[in-house]
Amino acid sequence: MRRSRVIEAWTYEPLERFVRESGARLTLVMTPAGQVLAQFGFARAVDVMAAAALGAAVFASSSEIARLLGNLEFSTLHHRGHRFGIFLGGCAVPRGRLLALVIYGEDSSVGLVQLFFDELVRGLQEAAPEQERSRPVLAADFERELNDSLASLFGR
Amino acid sequence: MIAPLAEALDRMTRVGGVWGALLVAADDGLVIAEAVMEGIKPAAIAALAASLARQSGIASEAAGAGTPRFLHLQGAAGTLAVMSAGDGLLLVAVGSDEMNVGLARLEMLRAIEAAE
Amino acid sequence: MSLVNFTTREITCKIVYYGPGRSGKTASLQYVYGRVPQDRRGRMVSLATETERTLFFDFLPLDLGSISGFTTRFHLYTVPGQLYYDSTRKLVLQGADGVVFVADSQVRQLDENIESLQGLQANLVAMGSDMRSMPMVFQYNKQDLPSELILTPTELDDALNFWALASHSSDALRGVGVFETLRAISERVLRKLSEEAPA
Amino acid sequence: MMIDELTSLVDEYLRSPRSLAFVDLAERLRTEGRLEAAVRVALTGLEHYPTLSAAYDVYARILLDIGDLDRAETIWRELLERDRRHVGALTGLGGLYARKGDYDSALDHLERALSVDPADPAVVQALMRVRRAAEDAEGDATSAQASEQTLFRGLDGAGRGMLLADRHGQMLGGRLETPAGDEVSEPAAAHVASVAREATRTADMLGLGPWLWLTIEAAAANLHLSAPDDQSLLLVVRDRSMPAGRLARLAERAAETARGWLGEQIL
Repeated sequence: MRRSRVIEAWTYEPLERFVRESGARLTLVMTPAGQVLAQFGFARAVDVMAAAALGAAVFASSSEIARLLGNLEFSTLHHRGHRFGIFLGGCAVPRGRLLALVIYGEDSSVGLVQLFFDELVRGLQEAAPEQERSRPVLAADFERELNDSLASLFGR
Repeated sequence: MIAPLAEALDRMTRVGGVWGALLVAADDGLVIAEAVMEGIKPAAIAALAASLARQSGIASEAAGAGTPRFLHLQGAAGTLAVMSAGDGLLLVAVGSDEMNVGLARLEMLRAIEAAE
Repeated sequence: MSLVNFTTREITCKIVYYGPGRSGKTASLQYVYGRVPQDRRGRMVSLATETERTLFFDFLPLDLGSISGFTTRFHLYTVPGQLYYDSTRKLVLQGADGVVFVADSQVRQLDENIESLQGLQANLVAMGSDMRSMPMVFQYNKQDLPSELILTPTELDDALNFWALASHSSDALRGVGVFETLRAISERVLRKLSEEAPA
Repeated sequence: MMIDELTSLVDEYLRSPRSLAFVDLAERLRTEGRLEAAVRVALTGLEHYPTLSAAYDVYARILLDIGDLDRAETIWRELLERDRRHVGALTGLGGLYARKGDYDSALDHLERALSVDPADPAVVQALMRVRRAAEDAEGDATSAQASEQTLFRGLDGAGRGMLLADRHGQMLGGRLETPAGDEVSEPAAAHVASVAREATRTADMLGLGPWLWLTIEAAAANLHLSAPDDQSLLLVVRDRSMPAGRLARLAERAAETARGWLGEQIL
């Protein structure tokens, strides 16, 4: 079973070291809108896209509460369950803000996750590319492919 | 910090060779209270001491020795002492390789009795 | 903001179904969830109250396959309709690449539609966007009800559609018009991507 | 290596030449001895991923097989400058120095690789090969075979309170019984490897220097864990009647005995 799926290659090394040292079960790196950049660990433990969307939502709503309190922002959020703990942390890179959702079990702790999370943030910041040069994305005649794709989705 | 706890940590830091004393939540590996010298990182001590205590506990049970009460990790240039204070708490002392572990251990026992 | 990766050639876009309470936003996603093959979508996440009212959002990830050589994914979200939830609506709207405004065609709901549309405009402005720059389409839902209870699409266009946006009639429970609306908003989102690169 | 595994890698690579599959493909081609193809795949991949350590690691391994030891050494040295715990680079340099006959440097790098990831079978195999080669080179392949039972003879607690394990949690010698007389050698050996790893990391990160030993005072007994050498772990367990200081002294003598016994074993 592949232990990692990396959409952006520069995240691989800092993420691999973090999971090894912290003993986390799964770590997702994503945009504040919940789009996954990289995942490392036992992905079968959770539906990754749903977890990313929910993690981003938790971080968004707690940041909103922080704003209401006049507090700049919570840097990390932690929720300890019976068997698993969830840890959410922000990380600023040249392209903007990223979030990490860490799921850890009984063989780790929030202390270990926090200890090595600071190192992960440094690693991601060092590895992150500058803002990607803007380039046109799709061919002008993309509509045909879009229609075909949607039609097949809906079995039409 | 409630007085007896602060006092107990302060007394631990007076033991020869001690760089810092902490009260740590064992499950979470988080600092509850600390008295450490400049340059000593309490968060790292708490996380690693708690993890070492957990692993040692598993090994001790596996060896039929039961639940650990006190750990003494000796390094070539430093020492870590960890005592279970009950209720998921750990008392931790970190110091040089010259640390008087016997005395640190006594101060920890005194701190636990004072808290009871 | 669309996540475009030129290295692995993947695009992920966020589309938000917005509108007053009970207008058919969640029903539209549930129809899509029911029609799309399992390997082309993720699990549908619904953060709802006990009475099945959307509390925070519904979330449905769709895999559209390869478009112009880019593996394209859409994340569909709905917002809670009740006025009370404006702060959570704002959060869900963050990072949206396109909006479907699901209006309730019933005559007695016109004020709620207008109020919700004004809320959307305010939230978009607060995000540094607006109705002209955000790809958006209207979905006039519940057109299956008796004609005396509902406004016609033309009447709804007059009351709501000040920007001459595309609008589609729908009956979300039976899925009528849902596919066409999703196709319309997908086209607008991707056209915006093909005209100018990501911000 | 199964042919379909290679074809599926080639398919993935051809379908999207920019995907990370090139690292595995280059390594597979190397192990197949198809070094020219391996070099091409590695260099093309490095154009897309100019900073990916895994790609440089496999490229260096290809250069080693080609015989270009100097360039391989340079690449692995640069990887270690960026990450001194890079297992691939440490293992690669181990093989390289062994090939040059410099067994001390080879063992040093392989042992550092093992300290980073004691669970890596490739590193353990490499260590065994190099150690045997070193012994042959010295020409003293005596094959005294001391039996495990005599390992700690004469020491207090021998036969039930002293255990020798490797860094992977597997038994090397000795025996451990609970106060009630149940043998627990295997489980204890398994867990002390994790404790040793945590002790190493804790000592390293808290600036305590290399860890020397760990004593655990537990409800029913005192335990003393130490490392007779960098490949093995010694656990000495005595009931609470033996004070910690005496336990430490006993463990020191047991460690000496263990070192002698290990030296005689042909691993």
